[in-house]
Amino acid sequence: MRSTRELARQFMPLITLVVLVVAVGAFQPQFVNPATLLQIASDTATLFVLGAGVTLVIMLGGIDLSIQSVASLTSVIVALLLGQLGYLAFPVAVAIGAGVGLLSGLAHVRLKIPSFIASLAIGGCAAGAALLLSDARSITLGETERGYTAWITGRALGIPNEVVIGAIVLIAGTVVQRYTAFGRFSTAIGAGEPAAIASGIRVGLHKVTAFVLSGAAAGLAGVILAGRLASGSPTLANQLLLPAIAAVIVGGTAITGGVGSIWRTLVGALIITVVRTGMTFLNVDIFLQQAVFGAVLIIAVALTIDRSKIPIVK
Amino acid sequence: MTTPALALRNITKSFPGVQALKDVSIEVRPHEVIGLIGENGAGKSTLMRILAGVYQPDSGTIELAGRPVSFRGAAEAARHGIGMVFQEQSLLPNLTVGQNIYLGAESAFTTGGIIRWRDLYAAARRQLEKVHVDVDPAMMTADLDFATRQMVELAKALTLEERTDGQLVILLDEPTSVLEQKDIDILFARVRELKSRASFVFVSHRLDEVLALSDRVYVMKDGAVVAELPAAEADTHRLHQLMVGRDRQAEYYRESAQRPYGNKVVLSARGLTLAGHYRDVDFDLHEGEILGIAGVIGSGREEVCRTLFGLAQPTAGQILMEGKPVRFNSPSDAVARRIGYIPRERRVEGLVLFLSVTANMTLANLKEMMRGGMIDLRREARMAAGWVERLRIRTPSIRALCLNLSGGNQQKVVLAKWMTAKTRIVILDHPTRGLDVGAKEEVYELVRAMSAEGMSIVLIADTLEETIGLSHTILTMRDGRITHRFDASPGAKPAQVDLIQHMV
Amino acid sequence: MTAAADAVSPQGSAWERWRRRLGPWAPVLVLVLLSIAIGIANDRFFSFGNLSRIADAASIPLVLGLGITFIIIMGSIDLSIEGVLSFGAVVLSLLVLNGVNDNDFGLLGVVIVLAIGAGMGFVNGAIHVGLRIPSFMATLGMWFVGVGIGNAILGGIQVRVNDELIRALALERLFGFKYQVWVALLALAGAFVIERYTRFGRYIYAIGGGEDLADLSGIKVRRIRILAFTLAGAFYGLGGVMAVAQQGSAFALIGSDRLFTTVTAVVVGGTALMGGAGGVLNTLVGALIVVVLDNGMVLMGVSPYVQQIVLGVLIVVAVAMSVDRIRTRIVK
Amino acid sequence: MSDIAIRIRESYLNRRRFLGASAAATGALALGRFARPAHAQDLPTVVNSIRSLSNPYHATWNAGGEAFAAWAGAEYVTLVTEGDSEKGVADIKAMIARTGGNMVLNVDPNDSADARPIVEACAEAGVYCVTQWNKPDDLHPWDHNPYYVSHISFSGVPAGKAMAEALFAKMGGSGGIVALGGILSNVPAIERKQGLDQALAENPNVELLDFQTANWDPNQALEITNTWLTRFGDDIKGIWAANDGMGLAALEALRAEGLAGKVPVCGIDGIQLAVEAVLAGEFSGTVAWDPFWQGSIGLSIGYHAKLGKFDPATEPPEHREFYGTGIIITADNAQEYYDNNILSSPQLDFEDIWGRVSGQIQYN
Repeated sequence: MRSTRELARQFMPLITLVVLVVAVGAFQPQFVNPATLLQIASDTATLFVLGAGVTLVIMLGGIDLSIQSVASLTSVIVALLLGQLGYLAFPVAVAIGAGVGLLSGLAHVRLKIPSFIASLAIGGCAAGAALLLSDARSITLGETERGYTAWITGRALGIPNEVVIGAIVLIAGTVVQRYTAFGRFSTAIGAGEPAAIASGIRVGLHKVTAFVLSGAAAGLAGVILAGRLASGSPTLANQLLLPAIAAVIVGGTAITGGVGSIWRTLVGALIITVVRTGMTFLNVDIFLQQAVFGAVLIIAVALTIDRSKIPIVK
Repeated sequence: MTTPALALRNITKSFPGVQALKDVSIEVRPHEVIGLIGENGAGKSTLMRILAGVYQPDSGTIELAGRPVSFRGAAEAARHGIGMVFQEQSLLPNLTVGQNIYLGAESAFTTGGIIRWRDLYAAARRQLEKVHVDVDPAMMTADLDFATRQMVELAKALTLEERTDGQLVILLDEPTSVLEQKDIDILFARVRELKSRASFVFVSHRLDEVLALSDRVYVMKDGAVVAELPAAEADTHRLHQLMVGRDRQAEYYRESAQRPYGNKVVLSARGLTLAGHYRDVDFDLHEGEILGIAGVIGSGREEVCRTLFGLAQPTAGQILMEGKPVRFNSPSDAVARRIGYIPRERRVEGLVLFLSVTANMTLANLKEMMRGGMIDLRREARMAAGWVERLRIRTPSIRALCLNLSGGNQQKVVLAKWMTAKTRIVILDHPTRGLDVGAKEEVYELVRAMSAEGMSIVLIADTLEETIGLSHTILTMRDGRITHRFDASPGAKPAQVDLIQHMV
Repeated sequence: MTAAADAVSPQGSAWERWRRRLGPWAPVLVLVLLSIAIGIANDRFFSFGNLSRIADAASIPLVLGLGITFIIIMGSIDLSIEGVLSFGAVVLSLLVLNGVNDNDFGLLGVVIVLAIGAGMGFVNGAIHVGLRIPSFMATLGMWFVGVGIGNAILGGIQVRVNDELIRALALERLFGFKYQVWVALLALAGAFVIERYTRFGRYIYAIGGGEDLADLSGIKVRRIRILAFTLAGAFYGLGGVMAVAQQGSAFALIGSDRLFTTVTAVVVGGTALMGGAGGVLNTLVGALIVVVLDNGMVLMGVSPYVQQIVLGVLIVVAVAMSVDRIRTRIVK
Repeated sequence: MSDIAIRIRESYLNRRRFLGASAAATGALALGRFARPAHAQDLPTVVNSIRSLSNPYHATWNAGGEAFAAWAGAEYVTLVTEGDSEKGVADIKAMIARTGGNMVLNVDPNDSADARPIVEACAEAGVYCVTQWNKPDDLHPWDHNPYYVSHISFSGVPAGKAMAEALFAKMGGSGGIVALGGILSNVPAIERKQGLDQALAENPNVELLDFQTANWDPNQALEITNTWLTRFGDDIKGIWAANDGMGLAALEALRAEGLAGKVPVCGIDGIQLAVEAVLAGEFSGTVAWDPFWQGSIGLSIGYHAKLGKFDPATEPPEHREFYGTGIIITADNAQEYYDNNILSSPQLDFEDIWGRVSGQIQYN
């Protein structure tokens, strides 16, 4: 039924990723050895988890700009609570992330504020809260506290645990998207909100759910960051917002909603890490790296985006 | 014979996999109204798009006043005096009426890059006078009703008069589908008046209207013109036969399949009022009943339906289901009570076009497909395949996007959606709008089948004829109030005039 | 209009009509209320000196906002503000009298920077339209590219600008307001004329209201889109000139944190991100709201930790008050 | 554009031994430089990891690194975090993978917490590394002998205090001041603020009218200063800024009110424009860390350990965790510093690795 062209379109992000890896590897063979690739995979974990959450919101046609503040906030919370609560600190942090997502979602749905602004504003609140809680300092995890983070930083059968966590998020996200009513309805809402309303779908509920999940994912990303960097800080996740959104779009998910998936975001996140790391490997002039990164992003999106399913490109 | 204002000679056009037009020749003479009819897929819209410059023919020529021309876009066709009147959606709601009328043609009012709005609005007012519409051109289009928007469309097409030297040809693409009879009459009167200024090509699914307005009629079938005849020599029966290739069924509305409805009241309205729209609406809807509501725009019938589906909240009165008052704050509340809605904006509200046939069918009742909190994709696919077969939905696969389906098949998917949801009450809001005769008949058949299965239906139809033909009971509304209740049992159907006197 | 769209139908009740008429004035109301509240808390707020400073502080967000307003009206977004501004500022600093080289292009330098801004905007538009990439992504790329090249040129140094003409923007006054305020007002007037009185201005609303319909009316949608991005780029270039004037020097990060402030200003002003509604006057009000908020918090001595939280909450409140909910039912 | 770029670069080159950046300046395709064979295979690649090249401070740091690499004849690589801790750590790991561990790292971690994963990755791969400025208090070089060679910092407390005192002196010892802080989670920002607080405690005649954080961002600093001018008006007798960038922005806000030179400002970092402002009498002072030294000697310490010139494990603690020497610049010595360190390149002896040790780092 499916033509080769459609298949190619479907797997374009993956093809782009492979081509990039091979291209870098051709000049720097060390790049393609398993240790390096595993390293890249584990370095992608945080970005992917953040991106996975925001994918759910973007699928609905919204956007969540609060994720980096949420991740910073939860890293602070983990750092503060780990000593007292032990492992319980992790679910608490994720739950607080979800709570911030809930606020963004409610501001967006209840007050009818565009998600761009609602999440930006609530993200500002989260950032402020992180500053207050941490007294604006980074909080280092002590020896005992670091013991609790082994599930993030350790290895299982030679595979970094971050990769395992990423895989679990991928599977969970894919299941949510493919096999749950929420996943189906968010696609429907993103692709045709009026029809979704007229089919009796509780659009507001699903939008809020998406923000809650995105907040929880950002919370988890903050936890992973706290583990990897052995600290919590109100600025820990700064600069991760744009790469995370870029990962979603580079993966081929439409910013207008309705088309996309979690695995695409994984591929997008990997593309971003490969491009960044690849530039280091290829010794691209440091002054130009940012410019090259921007240009490569544009090219990657041009290749990966599935235009047949997007009526008007805005 | 005079030189035709517009002539298409031996036009062919194909798209990948389809030959849309085969050797089509059509002439539009000056001051003439041409009717163009055909089922969906017969090639009418392709032909219209070629005329409007949106498509270019593969072969054949277009002649304007005897000179061959080719259009590379809508703007170029417009410069040659070909204007198009679409359904109401082609006006931009966020612009003013005047801005819409001269959209894309502001250069006449531009000095040094600056638009002289005063002049433009004055000119727009003159255009509106041509169609006898008395609205302020500075009004927001969103604030106009559909009938007025349609007239504005016509006024917009007429601006070409001032921009071209030659004959004006105006394409009317189903302009009546959103209009009430009263407004259709006005539109037709204007068109007749304007024949002195322009020629018209009129596309419609309503054969009686085509006959009423046109001088000559072209009938298309399968991408070719199968007949050309003066309107005076044709009747709807004949046209239908030419179009479909067979006789119109005597029983167009399947009246013999109309069974008496049950005694059980499934839904009632008591003193239902929505301030500014309707008040004191009372009725009972019985099991298996088809309840038609007739009324002109502003009668409040649309809002009643919207209220029943939770899209608007009444300011007073009650909706009762099984004797208990219910309140619908949103469509989801209504759906939870097994009420379904088939909207007039099928492509916007009925379907998610960029979603597959399967996903659309289960949109209103995904719960049914869940097993252990997960969607049972195989079960869902089986169910979808079942509906595709039962409703004879023509689709390449159940995974195909609804975007690629024809209007009739899309409507069947919408119907399947509500049948999957085991809906007890369906609100049909112009269910056959934009459908061709064949598709309409299929829809009528489905409506009968739903009724026979005990589903209750509230119907707002495109035409009075349709309302009368389908309904068990007809309510007429005027100025927000129910004015009369007609029984419409087979053989004892009220006449159109009976209804109209209670509507206006 | 779809059925869900006119949940309140065109006719509507008297109350709805009243609300609709009031709707466009909601941002102004927010601004007035906010000013009164701050004015009560601190009597210096309404001093001429402070009003003049608010005008100063609003001038760059306003000029940037004017540019992006055109884009947002089309329903697109432009994230390249910081990239274009930084690059423009860097180039300007090297063209006019400066502390690093011997150039002295003066006003010509400004013209060149505006042209560069327009050029970068053109590239944004061309990539967006030509490759059919969402504007979000095309301009995100340009953001990185602009800042990156600015960085590459300067290599991290900060260039002092000695050109008196440029510096006068931030140092000289006319009727009590700095030149840059007047420049911003001129830009506003220009943008207003473009929006209200030119075909281009009409067409961006048409595109925002319904791109396919605009296309059917013979509007060259692609060309208009590219033109809009080009124009926006020129405004960002002007923003770059003003930023250099203010800072007296250029550095690669001169654009930082300006994007989100600008978009917030535009939205708070009542221009819908969905496109088709709003305008440059809204952006003026929005820019003032955002600046007054910042100004008020420092005037009242709100703790820096708490400022972000207060700002977030107030923005939510301000937008909630100014969003015209009657016309916008689907909010993304 | 490329012409301009070359000109600016050349004018800069005259003062600093900038190397190798011309490829970027000429706009040559960046990829043209990849896969450059290490001309001395056995020599370790020397790597500087810093926040960004968009500020003068780190750009000079980078110049120092280039100068050292040229001296040693080793391949030189710069990594930037762009404020993203994850990117910083990931890039370092990628470099370790690329060089197979044959490298020396001199890093200014984006956040103090980043130091731990960086050091652990280095120790695991046998990379000799030096950290500067930021690290957790409970992480020490001797925890990872011999690879974690040293940690260098500059105490922000005396610098912040000295600047405050220079400011107060210029104000005449009394009056109100306002203060601009850096990103509050940064150690330098906190320490410099502590220094200010100490100076205030010792000078009861000076009143801190308000403290705001401008996150090291000149744009924010400018707007905040403008609003202060409304709020406090003539009560502001001086402005203390936690770095030069913010201080220069505050100075521009003053200039717009005709107050430049009348209300003194101070900064920290010793960038060129700030030193010039000191010369012009508009700044009361700044502190130079000599990032050129940081960028070169930091590498040199690791490099010499790598070559086995000394054994880190046997070095005394004051060589493992030490404060470097900051140069306090006021009107008295500004001209001298300007002539020696800005108009001409500082001549450094790259083998004198302990020459500027000014005591072991103290934790409180």
